[in-house]
Amino acid sequence: MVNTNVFLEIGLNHYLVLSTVLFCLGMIGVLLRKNAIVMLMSIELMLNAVNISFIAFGKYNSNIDGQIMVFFVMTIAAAEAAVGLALAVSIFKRFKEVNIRFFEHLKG
Amino acid sequence: MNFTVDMGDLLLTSPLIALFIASLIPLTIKVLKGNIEQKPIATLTQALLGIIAAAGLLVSFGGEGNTAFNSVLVFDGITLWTGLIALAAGAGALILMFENPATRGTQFSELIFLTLSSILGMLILISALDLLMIFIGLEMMSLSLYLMIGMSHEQRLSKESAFKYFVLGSFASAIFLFGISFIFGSSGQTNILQLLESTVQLAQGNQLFLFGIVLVTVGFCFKVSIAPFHAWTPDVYQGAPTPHTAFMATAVKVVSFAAFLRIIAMKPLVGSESLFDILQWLAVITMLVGNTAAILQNNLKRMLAYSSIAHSGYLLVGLLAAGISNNGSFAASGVIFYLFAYSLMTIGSFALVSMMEKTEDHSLDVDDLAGFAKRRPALALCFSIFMLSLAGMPPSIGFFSKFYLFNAAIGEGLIWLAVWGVLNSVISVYYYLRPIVVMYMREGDADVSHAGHFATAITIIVTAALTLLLGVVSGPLLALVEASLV
Amino acid sequence: MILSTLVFLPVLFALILALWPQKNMIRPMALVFSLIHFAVGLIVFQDFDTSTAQLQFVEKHMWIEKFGIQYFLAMDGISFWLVQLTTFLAPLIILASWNSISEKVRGFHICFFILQSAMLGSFLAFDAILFYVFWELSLIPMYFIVGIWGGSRRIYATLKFFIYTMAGSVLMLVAIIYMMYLTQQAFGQMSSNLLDFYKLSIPFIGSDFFSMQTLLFFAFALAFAIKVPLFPLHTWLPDAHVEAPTPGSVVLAGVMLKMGTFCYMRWVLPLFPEASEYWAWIFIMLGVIGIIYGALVAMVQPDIKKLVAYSSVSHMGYIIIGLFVMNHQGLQGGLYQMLNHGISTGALFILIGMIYERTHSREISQYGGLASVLPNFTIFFFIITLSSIAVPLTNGFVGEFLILLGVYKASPWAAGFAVTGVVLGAAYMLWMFKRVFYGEKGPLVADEKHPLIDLNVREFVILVPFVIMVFVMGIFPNHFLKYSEASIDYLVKNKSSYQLTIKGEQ
Amino acid sequence: MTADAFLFWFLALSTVAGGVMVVSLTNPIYAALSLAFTMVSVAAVFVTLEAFFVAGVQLIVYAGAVMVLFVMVLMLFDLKHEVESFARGKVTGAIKLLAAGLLAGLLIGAILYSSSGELGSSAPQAAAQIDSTKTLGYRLFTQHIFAFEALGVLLLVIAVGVVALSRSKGGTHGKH
Amino acid sequence: MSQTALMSILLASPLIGFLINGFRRKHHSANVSGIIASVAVFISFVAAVLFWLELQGMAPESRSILVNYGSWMNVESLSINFGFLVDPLSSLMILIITGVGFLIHVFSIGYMHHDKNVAKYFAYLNFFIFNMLILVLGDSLVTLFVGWEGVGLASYLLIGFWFTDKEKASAGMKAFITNRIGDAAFLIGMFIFFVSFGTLNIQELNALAPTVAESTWLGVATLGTLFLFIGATGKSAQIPLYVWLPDAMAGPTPVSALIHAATMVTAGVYLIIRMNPVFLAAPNTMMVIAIIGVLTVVLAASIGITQNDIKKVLAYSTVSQLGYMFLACGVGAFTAAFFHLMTHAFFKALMFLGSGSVIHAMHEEQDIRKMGGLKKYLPWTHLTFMMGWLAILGTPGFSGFFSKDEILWMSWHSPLGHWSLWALGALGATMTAFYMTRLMALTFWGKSRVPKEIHPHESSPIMLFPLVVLAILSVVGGYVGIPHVIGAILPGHPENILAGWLGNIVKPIPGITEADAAMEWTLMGVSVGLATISAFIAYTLYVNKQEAVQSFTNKIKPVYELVYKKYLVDELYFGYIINPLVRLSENIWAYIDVRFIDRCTYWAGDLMKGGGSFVRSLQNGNLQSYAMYIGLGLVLTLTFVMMR
Repeated sequence: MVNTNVFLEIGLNHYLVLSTVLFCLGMIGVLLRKNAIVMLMSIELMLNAVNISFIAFGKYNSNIDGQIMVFFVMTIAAAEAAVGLALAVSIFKRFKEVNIRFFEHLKG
Repeated sequence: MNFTVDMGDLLLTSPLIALFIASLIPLTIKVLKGNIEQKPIATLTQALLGIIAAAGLLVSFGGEGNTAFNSVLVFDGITLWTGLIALAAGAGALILMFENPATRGTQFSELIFLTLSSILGMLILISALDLLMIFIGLEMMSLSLYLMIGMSHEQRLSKESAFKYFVLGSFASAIFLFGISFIFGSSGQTNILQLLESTVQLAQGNQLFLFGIVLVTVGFCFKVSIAPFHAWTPDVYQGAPTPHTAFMATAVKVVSFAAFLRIIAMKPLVGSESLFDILQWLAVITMLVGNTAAILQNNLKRMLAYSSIAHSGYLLVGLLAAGISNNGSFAASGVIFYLFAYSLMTIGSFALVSMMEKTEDHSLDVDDLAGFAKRRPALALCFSIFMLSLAGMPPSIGFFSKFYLFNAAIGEGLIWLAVWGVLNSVISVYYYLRPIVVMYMREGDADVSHAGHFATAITIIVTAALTLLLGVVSGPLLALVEASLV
Repeated sequence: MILSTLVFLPVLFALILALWPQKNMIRPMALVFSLIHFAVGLIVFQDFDTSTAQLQFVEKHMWIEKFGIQYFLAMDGISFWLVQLTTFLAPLIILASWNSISEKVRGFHICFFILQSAMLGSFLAFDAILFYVFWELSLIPMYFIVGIWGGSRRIYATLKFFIYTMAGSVLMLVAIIYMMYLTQQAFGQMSSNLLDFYKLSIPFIGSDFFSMQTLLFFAFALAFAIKVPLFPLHTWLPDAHVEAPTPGSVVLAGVMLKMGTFCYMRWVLPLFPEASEYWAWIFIMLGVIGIIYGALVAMVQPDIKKLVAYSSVSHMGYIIIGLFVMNHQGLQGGLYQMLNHGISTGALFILIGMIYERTHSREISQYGGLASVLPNFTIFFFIITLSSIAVPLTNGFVGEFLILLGVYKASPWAAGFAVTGVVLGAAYMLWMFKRVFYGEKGPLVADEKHPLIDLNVREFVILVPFVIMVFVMGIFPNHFLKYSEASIDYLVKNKSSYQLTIKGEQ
Repeated sequence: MTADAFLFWFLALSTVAGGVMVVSLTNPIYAALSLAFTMVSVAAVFVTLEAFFVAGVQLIVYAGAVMVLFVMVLMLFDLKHEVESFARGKVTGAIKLLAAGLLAGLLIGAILYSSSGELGSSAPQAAAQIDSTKTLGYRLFTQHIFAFEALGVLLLVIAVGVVALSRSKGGTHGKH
Repeated sequence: MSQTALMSILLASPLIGFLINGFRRKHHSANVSGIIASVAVFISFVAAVLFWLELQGMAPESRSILVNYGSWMNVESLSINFGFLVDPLSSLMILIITGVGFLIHVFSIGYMHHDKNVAKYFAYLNFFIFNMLILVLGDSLVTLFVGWEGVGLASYLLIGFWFTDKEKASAGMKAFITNRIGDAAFLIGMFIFFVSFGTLNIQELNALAPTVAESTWLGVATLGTLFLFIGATGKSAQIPLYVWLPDAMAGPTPVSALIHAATMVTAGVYLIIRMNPVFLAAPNTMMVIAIIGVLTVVLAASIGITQNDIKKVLAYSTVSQLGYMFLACGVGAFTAAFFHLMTHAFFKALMFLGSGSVIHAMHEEQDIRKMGGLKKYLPWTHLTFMMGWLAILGTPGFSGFFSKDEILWMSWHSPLGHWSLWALGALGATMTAFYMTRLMALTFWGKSRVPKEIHPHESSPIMLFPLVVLAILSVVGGYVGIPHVIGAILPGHPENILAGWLGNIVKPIPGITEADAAMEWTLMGVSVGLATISAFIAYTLYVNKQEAVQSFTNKIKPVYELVYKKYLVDELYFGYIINPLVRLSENIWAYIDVRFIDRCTYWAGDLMKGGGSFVRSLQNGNLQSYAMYIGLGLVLTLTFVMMR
């Protein structure tokens, strides 16, 4: 029964696990992708994961603040995306390259 | 849910409003003049006036522990003091920007705008009582900073460092946010004051809440560069224009620690023994990492970056003492005093680095200081004072701040951390003395880049004098801070 | 106010020198200043009460209320002569630097005066934090003196000196803070007043190394042992001495090393009576090893200055064993030996500096037959050598005799081993003397192009006070011993209940 | 199997699949498209959680604006076809994967462990399902008014800053 | 004149002489410097005589004058005064010192005539006299020690007087350091006494020590006296610390006469006599002293036979004669020891001065193989030297006879003595006769072997005058201590004046029996006979049959070489003590200091640097690595939190 319950009765945990999986996927992207733009995308993925958990918590706690959080996070994520892409563009203009491997001048 | 915005809220937030308005003035003038920069000195003056106004308002209305906007913001002692330090450090950084080749000239108004916005974010961060507000403040501070670094006249390293800083910062932000969501989810609250009521049993039994706290802590550890979350620090500090580095090393660090302190010092919030233990270990590692790596650095800014990491380690000790203390105000005041002292010395050191940079892409090595004492004895003396003070030699402020910090730590039984801290400060002596060795004991022709560094020079001398003298009279100062924290 | 004046007058001098416009006036002014300082130091003779162990000339003001940190200066019999020694050496050192410091003259004198201030402060401070401030502060000017005006390996030497010394003292800071908390426990109010520290009774369990008193004892003792320096922590000393300029070596040997031994008397012995008695054997053993080891290593040094540096290790070993036997003769002798060492080793370094100025070499093998070329110099050197090897009627004998007697009373074996230092001391000093001054003329001495010139008036003026002190202290030791008698007596008789009081207070 | 459950599993699958594609596809354009797909899926997840307003915002802001930005930037760069998507280094790669996996494991463990507590049991209550958008707006302009204003400032900062950044030219030394 | 003033004059006079000559050391006139110095010593001599007269005027039991100049060191129970004691013993001693000293000063005027540092020389001599007086007069062991080290210092300076010669400088150093070994032991001895008796005052020690019975074989008194005796072996050149004395002949010859024959080297004997009650309380020490003394007698005498340097022969003779004094002390015959000290001072000073005269005449040639037949060139020197020779041989009637014979007799007769001691002593006397006769024969008698370029000439009167005075003293000096048995047969039955004079100072040997006159005569006859035979053989061999000597030495070459090379003791010391010590020092410097302690320091530094470079290697510039650290840190933190 437990097994079927897990599949059939969708609860908070399901959403949270989904969120976590997505978060870690985003993290893998940040850690492993060599393309800077894709790294930015992965960060967006992580933020989206956070949003899922906020909404889920909000819903299961009957707390509307979860959605408000998401509202703010989304806006800030958009702002971050803008800044990130602007930086990426300016870097691309300078280096003609977005492979992260070429940005290792500062080290040691 | 009755809610009104009243005059009290506005008065309390008036420093923020003033800062925002001040940040817009140069930009507005530039737009009205048809996209032509006004004289940098005018821009600087406006910005400094804005900072002074903000500081004045902060002193006038803040510091009483009043909350604004339905307990979203609080203006207590921590806000007041760290706000003042941040404002002062920001002012110092602005002066450096005014005269640094990588930042002066075109787009100075935009730079000033971003700097003041960053400070605005800081003020929000240190006054925030809501995790959401903390996040917004953090982001406002950081995003402005990324942009500031990115728009440096130096094109290679600063871009790289801006991008690194951005990606890692966002990464840490995501972790931080995930932590907030766990806290929110497990407690239904984001307001720290309300969290306090329920944290004790939450921290005991609820793994999710604990994890949330850990994630938030990691986010802060990233910002204050606690090992192993420190790795961005040397690269960013080195790559960013020196005034920005100074800004990051002081203002950013101060406010991050202040917010960290706000969370940590609320004992129930970190009721977890295990988190406390791991933070001790992080402090230990951080001190060691910062100090040992700094020994091998040639680049002056990078060395100072590692030293900044080491100082974060010391500060974390104080923070932990504040965290477990029943009388939190003592250790907390120690931390704040240390932040003040550290800012003073660091602004001064970076000011000298800034003065010596001849072009925007000039990277200054320790060896480039050779012979500096012969040409600029006063400045060399000031720099020596900063270095010795950073190393914790009496009678400078660096010694007294360390003394207060470790005193608090020993008072709370963290003797082994204090011992470790002082031993590390011995290691640090080695690299702090190196610039002095090079300046005084090697032949060379180091000099400041050109004569027009009046404001920076004054900054250096003022900070040096304060570094030297404030330590001796630090007793009343500390008492004042402590009294305001109760 | 006299003690504050004494401590901070040099800072004022340093400021005046820093701001004085004419460069060529720096030296004479510094000389006059140091003489003034010496004269001010003599004032305390008049009012010093030798009959009591109580603190005199007390100045006590609250400094940092929260921690009970006070600005507390006072003098007693233990610090009396060391203060005098410090001010006595100053004019001589400035005179000795007349030629050897040729560049950055202003900076040198500023460093020197700040150093004076720090050293006097650490002799006179009766507040732990105030003491620590002075103690650490003294490193900085010394660091510059060695580092800027030193020899070829000066940077290595000065860093070694700084880091060694600092490494020792930071643990002391932790111990001090810990003791401040102990005062809070005991008296309700935190205090770093040394008199309050004395009142503490810190638990001690001999068999338990981690008992509180033992740990605190070692934290303090380590800091001072490095400064002394005690074998095996001595290796910074030869390097620092060899690389330091003459005046730097003189201050280092003359006063700075005394800070370590002095602090054993002021801090370690009275604060941790049980621990220092229980662990005395370690220090006596290390002291004895230091005596023999220093002497043996000194014997084979090719460099005169290094030889004298190692002889310092040997001599400081005597002082340590004298202090740790904790009886009248040992302590008095130890204190006396501090003064002796200041005089004789200081003078030796000055003499070596003089010859170095003439030949620019310190290699013993390059010399020989100096006595026939520089007879006056030889006489002074010989007299100081006698003082160093403790020939009776020189100051050295009184100190060594009292120490060895005291040590014999407590530990005959230690005295037996320490006595070999008497022989070895004579061996290395006289062997060096023979190789440098006797025999055929060495390459440097015979150099026709650079004929060596005997002492000039300035050098006479420097050396004569030393020689006078050598004999005065050798023949009239009672006049010196009586100043410390009451304090030592109190220390010996009340070592486990050492509670100094302030003169005129109940 | 209820519709709810089916919907959840479907959306979860598509979200995760989109995520996996984002991190694994070599061509950044495909990755961007996968991201858009994920975002849409997330918006749908929001809908299943009855956060309709936020779902809309998600579609407009993320799937719309942000994605356009990404795609535009990618077009601007005119990247040649990339041969490999991951950074080099097998060992570090493994460590990184391990770290992420462990993190996921730890977090999921904590979530499941906590579910026995008071949170997992608290089922969504019907009473809370009043007009969420209205409540949202109300909360936003009362409780979170300051945050809202701060957000406005933040956006202004971003706007100005990004412009300044894009206009910045290097090498101005000597000029004032 | 008050005693304090007299004492001040006694002590200050040579000191002032030292200072005057010291400050005018650039002046080269031997006459002026010499006269200043001699007058200074003469004033002291007069003062000494006055003291002696004053003592004469006192009752025998209370013959002591203490002059206290005040406290020197005063720490708790330790209280040391600048106190100077004149009693029968020290009064005689200062008479010898100032008297012989004066004569030698006078001799030096002539001898050092040509030296350009003559003022310095006389300054040192006066300095020596000053210190010797302190040694003798000091009323506590510490005051005594002042003079003890002071004379060592003066000896160091005078041995190394011609310091441009490396050998001579080394000899001075050797003397001082060897003495220092003794001094270190002396210090320990003092400490032992201080800790046991709480005082270092000699008078008090003498009174206290006998009251403490020695309960073990190595009690306090034994231990303390043993250490003092080690000190004495250093100063008085006994086994094993005698090695410095032969080398000390590097100094000017009058110095050898004054310091290394007449006065300083006898300080050890003087010390023992001074503290005789303490030593008597330690029979074990006494035994050791006697054995060491008699061994030294034989050893030094045997070496003396083979030496070719006129001064070296005299030096070993001195060592040997000092051995007799210690033998006397060891058997408790302190009076005899002092008696021999006195006569030895006369005849040995005489012989040294005589040898100085010879060397002076031979233009600094000291090798007796290059002399011979000098009798005709140096008649006065020969005559006076011969008086000394007769005295040291123990020729009846001469001073040496009385003193040496008393020692030999006591070593047989005393309860502390033993027949073997007597036998060895007599053997020593025989050898003494041999080598002194050899010296006489090779130097003054026989054929001249003087190199052609040297024209020996008799010394000036100023040098001959001291010789004559000393010669007279060598002859008649013995009559102050005529032994009882001899006195009994002489007209008027002269008493042993010296024994009477020292009667209150020297404690009688416990358990001594009435002397057996017949036995004493027999032994006296045996020893005199042996000496005579031996002298005759030597005379025969070295005056007439040198070839026989040559062939004989060739036959026993290994033994001869060994003795000639002083039993290789110097080599032994250098090879097994000094050189290893130096090597050890070099090694501990190189290995412990440089390679170990410093290495540890560097190692700590390198550890830090290693840690630093590890951190730097992690800081590889790669953004994703940094993110990985964050991730790993996060995982670790979470794991840790979870585990707890």
